[in-house]
Amino acid sequence: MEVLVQTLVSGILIGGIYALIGLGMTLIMGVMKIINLAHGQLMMVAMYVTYVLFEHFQLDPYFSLLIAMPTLFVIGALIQKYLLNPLIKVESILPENQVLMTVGIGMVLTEIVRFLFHSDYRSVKTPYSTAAIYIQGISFNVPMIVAFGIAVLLSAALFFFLLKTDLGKSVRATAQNKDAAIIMGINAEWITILTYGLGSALVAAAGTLLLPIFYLFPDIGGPFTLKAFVITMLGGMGSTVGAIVGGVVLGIAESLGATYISMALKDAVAMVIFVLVLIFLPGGLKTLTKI
Amino acid sequence: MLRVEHVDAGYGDVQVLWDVSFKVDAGEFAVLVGANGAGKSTIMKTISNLVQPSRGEIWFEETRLNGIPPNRIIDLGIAHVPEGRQLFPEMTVRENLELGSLTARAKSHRKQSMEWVMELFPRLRERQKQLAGTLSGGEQQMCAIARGLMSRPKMVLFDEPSLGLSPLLTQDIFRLTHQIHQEGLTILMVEQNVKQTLTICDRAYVLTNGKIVMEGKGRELLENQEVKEAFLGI
Amino acid sequence: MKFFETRHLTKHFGGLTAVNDINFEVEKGEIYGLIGPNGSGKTTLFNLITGYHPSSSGEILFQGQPIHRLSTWKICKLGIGRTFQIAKPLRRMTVLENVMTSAFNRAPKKSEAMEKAMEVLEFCELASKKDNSAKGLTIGDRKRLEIARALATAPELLLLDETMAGLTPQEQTAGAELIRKIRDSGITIIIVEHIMHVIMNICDRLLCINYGQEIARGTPAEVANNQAVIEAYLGKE
Amino acid sequence: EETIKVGIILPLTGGQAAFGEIEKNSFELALEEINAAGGINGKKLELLFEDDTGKPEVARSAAEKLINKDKVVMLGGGYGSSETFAIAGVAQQNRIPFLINTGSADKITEQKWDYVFRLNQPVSDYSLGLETFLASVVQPKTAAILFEDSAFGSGGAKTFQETCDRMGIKVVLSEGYSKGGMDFKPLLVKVKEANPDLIYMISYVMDAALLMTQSMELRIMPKLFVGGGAGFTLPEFSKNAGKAAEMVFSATLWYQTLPYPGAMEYYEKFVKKFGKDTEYHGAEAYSAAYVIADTLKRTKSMDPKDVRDALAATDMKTVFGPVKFVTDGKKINQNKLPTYLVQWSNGKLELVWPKDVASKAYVYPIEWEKVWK
Amino acid sequence: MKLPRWSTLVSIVVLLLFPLLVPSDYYRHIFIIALMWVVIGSSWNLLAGFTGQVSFGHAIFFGTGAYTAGLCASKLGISAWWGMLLGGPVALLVGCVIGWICFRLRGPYFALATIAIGEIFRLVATDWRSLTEGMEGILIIQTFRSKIPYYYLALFLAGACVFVIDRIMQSKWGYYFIAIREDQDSAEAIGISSFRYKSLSLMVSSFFTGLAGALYMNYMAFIDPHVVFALHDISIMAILVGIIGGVGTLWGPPAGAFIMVLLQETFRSSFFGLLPSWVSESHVLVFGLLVIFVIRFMANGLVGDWPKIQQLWSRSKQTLPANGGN
Ligand SMILES: Nc1ncnc2c1ncn2[C@@H]1O[C@H](COP(=O)(O)OP(=O)(O)OP(=O)(O)O)[C@@H](O)[C@H]1O
Ligand SMILES: Nc1ncnc2c1ncn2[C@@H]1O[C@H](COP(=O)(O)OP(=O)(O)OP(=O)(O)O)[C@@H](O)[C@H]1O
Ligand SMILES: CC(C)C[C@H](N)C(=O)O
Ligand SMILES: [Mg+2]
Ligand SMILES: [Mg+2]
Repeated sequence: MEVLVQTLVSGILIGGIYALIGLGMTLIMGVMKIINLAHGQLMMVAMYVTYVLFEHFQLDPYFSLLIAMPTLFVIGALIQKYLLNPLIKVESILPENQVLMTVGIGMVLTEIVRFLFHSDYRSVKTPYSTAAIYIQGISFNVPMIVAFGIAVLLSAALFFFLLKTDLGKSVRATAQNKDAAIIMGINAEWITILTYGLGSALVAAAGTLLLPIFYLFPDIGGPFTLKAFVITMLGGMGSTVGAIVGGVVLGIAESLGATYISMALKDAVAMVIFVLVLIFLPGGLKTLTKI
Repeated sequence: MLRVEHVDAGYGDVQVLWDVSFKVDAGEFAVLVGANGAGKSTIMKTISNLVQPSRGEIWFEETRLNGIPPNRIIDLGIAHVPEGRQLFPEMTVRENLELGSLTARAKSHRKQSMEWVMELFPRLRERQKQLAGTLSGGEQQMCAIARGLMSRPKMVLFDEPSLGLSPLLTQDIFRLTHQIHQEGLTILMVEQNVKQTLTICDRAYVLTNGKIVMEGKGRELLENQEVKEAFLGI
Repeated sequence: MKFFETRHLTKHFGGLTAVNDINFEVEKGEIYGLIGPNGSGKTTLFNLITGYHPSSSGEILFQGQPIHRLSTWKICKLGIGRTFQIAKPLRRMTVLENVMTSAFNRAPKKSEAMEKAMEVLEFCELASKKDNSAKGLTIGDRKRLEIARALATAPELLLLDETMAGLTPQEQTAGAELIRKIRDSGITIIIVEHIMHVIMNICDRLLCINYGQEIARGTPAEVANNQAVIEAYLGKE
Repeated sequence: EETIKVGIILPLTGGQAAFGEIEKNSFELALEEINAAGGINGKKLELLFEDDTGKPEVARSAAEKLINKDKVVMLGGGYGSSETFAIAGVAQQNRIPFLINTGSADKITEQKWDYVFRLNQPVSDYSLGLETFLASVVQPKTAAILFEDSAFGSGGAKTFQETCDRMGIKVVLSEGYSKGGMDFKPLLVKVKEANPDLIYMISYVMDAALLMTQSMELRIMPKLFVGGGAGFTLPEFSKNAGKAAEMVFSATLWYQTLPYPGAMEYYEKFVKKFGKDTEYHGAEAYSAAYVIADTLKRTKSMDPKDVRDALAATDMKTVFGPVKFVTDGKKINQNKLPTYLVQWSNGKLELVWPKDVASKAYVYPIEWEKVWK
Repeated sequence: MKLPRWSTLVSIVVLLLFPLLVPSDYYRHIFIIALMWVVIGSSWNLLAGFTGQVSFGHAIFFGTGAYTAGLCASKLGISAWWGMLLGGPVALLVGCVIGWICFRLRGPYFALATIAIGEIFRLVATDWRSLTEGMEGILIIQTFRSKIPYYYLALFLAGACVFVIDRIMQSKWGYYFIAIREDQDSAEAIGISSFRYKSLSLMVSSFFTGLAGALYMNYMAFIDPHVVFALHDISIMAILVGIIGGVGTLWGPPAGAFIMVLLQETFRSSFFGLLPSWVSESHVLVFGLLVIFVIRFMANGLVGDWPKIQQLWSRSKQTLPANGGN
């Protein structure tokens, strides 16, 4: 029983981090229909920003959110403006050119970071890194609870932004019908830049919050990119609530898979779920929950 | 008010418009008629700068439209109600309408505009919480028109507003466009429903294969033998 | 055995009934017209016949064989060709390659396919443009290519969806001529068209639908004078 | 001026580059000293470094290039087992001697390849030092084995399983995981439920730290935690795991306080020069450089055959321990060295077993509640 | 789109004579690897470039072929060369199953599903130690000490692959594949079973990729799951080979393979030691930049955009007035 409960608890908590990763992706995939294979690498860059702030300026990672997120916003916006948007206008045989561009971007980001920081493992050790609360012998990791809380907050903020503000509505409008959005006076190109920037900022939050409990080296991004897809497809593209749900479902599925199947196959469990969702529930959980 | 001068335009390497010139005066109700694919929508899109003319100029009042980014056109007071409604399907009617009033001027009047269009289309008031994608065709068209009006335009471009609508709804739409015109807006409309359109318009242009082949008062054209053959199947 | 018929054919899209209990039959060798206002379900009907959408209920019989459960390509193999309302050429192929691709349907050898394709191109008066890339064609040629592609599959029944929309009146006359020529070569045709003078001139019989339901059928003259059709489609004179 | 060229293949980019760098630095440190001391009989030794990027086919390309293009007289390096194997194949084929200093999969020296020599212990030997400790001190009844599913991890797990079988220890759980996991709790709750006396983990440094911090978080309290070398001996382990690293044992191949001549000096020189810690990988590389120099000094000629013979005849002391290539079971040209047990104590790694070389007495039994307070 | 006949001939002759003219095993090795990538890239291109199904999972077939050969040796105790017979068919079977699962998905969803399945293969191969030996990998002894047999085998395989693909593309299948790429609905309407022909394309593609895998096993003599089922180093590399050379062209992937392998090696070795070592440390960076550059400015790859490049070249030489059209 304790095994099951602890497995579920850690699954749910890890789900909070996953949700943050998925949140950025759901925006990028949902709005621009770009399969962003550089997502994890953007997160990695944010982690290095946080790391540098911690190492050299002793800034607490939670505080670095305020710097890492805007920094990644700018990086993301530049990528969209100078590398991705120009591709829309070029006719190529495969529409997947944008995807491949993100592969290139991911490689370049990784290698620039490697150039600057070498491949060394780095980490940010805070007093609260290993703090935990115990309820009836079940442990709740404090930084993960915080991350979960921030995930919920950010997704609520994103939800509010997308649903209640004109700008957010413009983002959704551009996603749903770009030409009509332009006719309404929306600068669609600018919106795509904003959206990729926001998506990057969100994944920056994930990276920054993850750092105190995890570690960092230049190649860390790749696996997270894959997770981001799973979460996004699971929750439904463009759905903020879906990102949370998708993150938690993935967290639980992985945890249960690790406990009851095999730790080595937990990522395979995630991938199997992913393929099943693609085939049998192409709209993700969104089609069931409608949000 | 609107002058289109010697415009060539097209998509990529396919040229659709050939030396198109026409004008619409302030307060006028002008109509473009022509077969499917003649290039009517392309003209509308060229005015909205969604399609860049490769030659020629377009003037609105004192402004040259060439080169202005398409999303700034609405600021000048031109609203485009596009072909096929082009609503934001996963947003509510109200949100769709709000998105019609993003320009600074329109934003400050959003409340009044909303009232105004809801008066015009009481059906939309009933359905304001419904997702636009689930509206019936006629309702969708109303929503698209209302969304265009939300920007408080001086001129509205209607692209086949009766497309896919039952005759009854088509009548409604015609009544409404007429009413909007009466309220002082300049209108440029594209319609398949040639007979009815020619009956209510001030001025009409006939487009064939991307060229203006005829122009005149609506009723005059109605009597024209060629028009009758080409569009009325008589 | 009827050449082609539908029985109680119905299609729902969610709550919308796009085609509602349609029954009609087509004789071999005739040109059968299908008219109706925009959105009345004509294209959907074509999509049902060609298996592009599964029907919700009802049957479709081609030469006595039920085809409503078959997939699109099998239906084509059986001898039903179609054009798309929005032309769907294979954009980065030449005109000849486009038509050859269709011709492979009956002519597995490349030389045969080439021969057949050239024949069809001559027939459709596109031969002079055979090496043009499909994406650069004018509207009229695109529509012709659409017909040529369907013809090259060597169909017995050809479904034409607004193949004359966007053509000049002269081109329309030529188009009507082409359609007649196709029929004279022994191919049965169902045609959807909004251009009344074409429909009235070339069709042997007409079916008019509205909201997915039949509102009239008969000879062109009968349908044109039908009150319901005038109200829903032709407009009051 | 003519130099004697030796090719060194290491992962300088890619996921293992951190260790590749320690080794490269150690090679360069040794090279400087060797050349300062007169080089190879008056000629300068030159090390040509090639990056295998952590991929076997690149390692192969690198080896081909060094042999065929740069005409090196011998090869060194070899970090990851897969890459090492690829290089060994090329070396054997071209009859160029190859001195491995890190790649540890057992089968590399079991191929009867007479041009391939290994200075370091194979992975199956990693736990030998632990074995005597368990037998004479702990006598556990049950054990759990957690390992990363790399060649290194699964190979080590396999031999430790055999060790347990031999010693009558029941393995209640043996599970692999893929490197880079974020949350090991699902695995650890299973361990907790199985409640073994001993938890043996074969992990790289970051996984090692996470395994320990999360074990602490879940309050898993076996008689002892033991790492199977690699991650558990690195300074980063304690830096990252903090107090969760305390009292954790680990098998190790080397430790700077070992009574090998120059071991401590090497350690201090490295730290001084690069401002970073070094560990057994660095010592392996540093020693390999000296073995290479020694071989080249002794060889009759620079003909590969002669170099090979000279290498085979090596019998010297290095900071990593004595080097002498012997035949050991299926293995040939394998250096035979003992392995040791270390324990983390107050953030410092102490050599605790065998007793005669210990830098500090081991702490056992351990009161985890106190340690983790 | 087509290379002139003489340049094809010249390249064939050069490739045939290469190992005899260049005695260095190092360059022979590089060419063997490049030829292997010709096979993988061309196979990928058949499915993605010609048929429009962009696979991000070709490592599945490569790995399957490699493991078929490897398991022949490690489990059946027969020569890994049997893999050169079995690897293709086994990969083809795997291809059939994957096609059956994935071809109901279109466009990016297909791509994502292939990534996921590729990862599943890698993870399962890693964990299924009783079959695959996991990450300890499978080890055989190379049959030949000389590179020359491997070279000609790789050359034969590459030649066969390109030849078969060329034949296919000239036949009805080729027309059908392109039709599916251009417009699947339209293809169905002219009697093409998109499922059947996509599957055929995948089968040929996986067959050759599997053979390349089997060749890899025999030549490299060592495989483990992270090497042969690698997402980045195999699946994405296959795409890059195609993209850089030019998708949807016969000669694009072969050109891409040589460019990629040679460039990678050149940079990895800091231009054969001529440049400082930081160049080699940043070779992946240069590679990434190259990818970005090609996609940004040569959307159809070197071969695909060759006319455009030639035009630019001649224009810059003649300094003609820039003409707006493109
Ligand atoms: N986005 C596009 N890309 C390429 N060609 C296009 C595009 N849009 C329209 N066309 C072509 O341009 C021509 C003119 O189209 P347009 O939509 O302007 O005609 P229309 O007169 O509005 O017709 P309809 O009555 O069908 O609305 C047609 O041949 C059409 O196929
Ligand atoms: N895939 C679909 N999903 C949902 N509704 C659809 C779909 N396809 C068509 N419809 C709806 O079915 C109805 C009939 O459409 P259809 O395209 O058959 O009309 P049509 O008679 O061909 O019109 P037109 O003359 O404009 O071509 C329309 O209301 C349309 O919106
Ligand atoms: C597989 C190898 C990279 C492991 C290495 N020999 C080590 O001891 O860490
Ligand atoms: Mg139009
Ligand atoms: Mg239609």
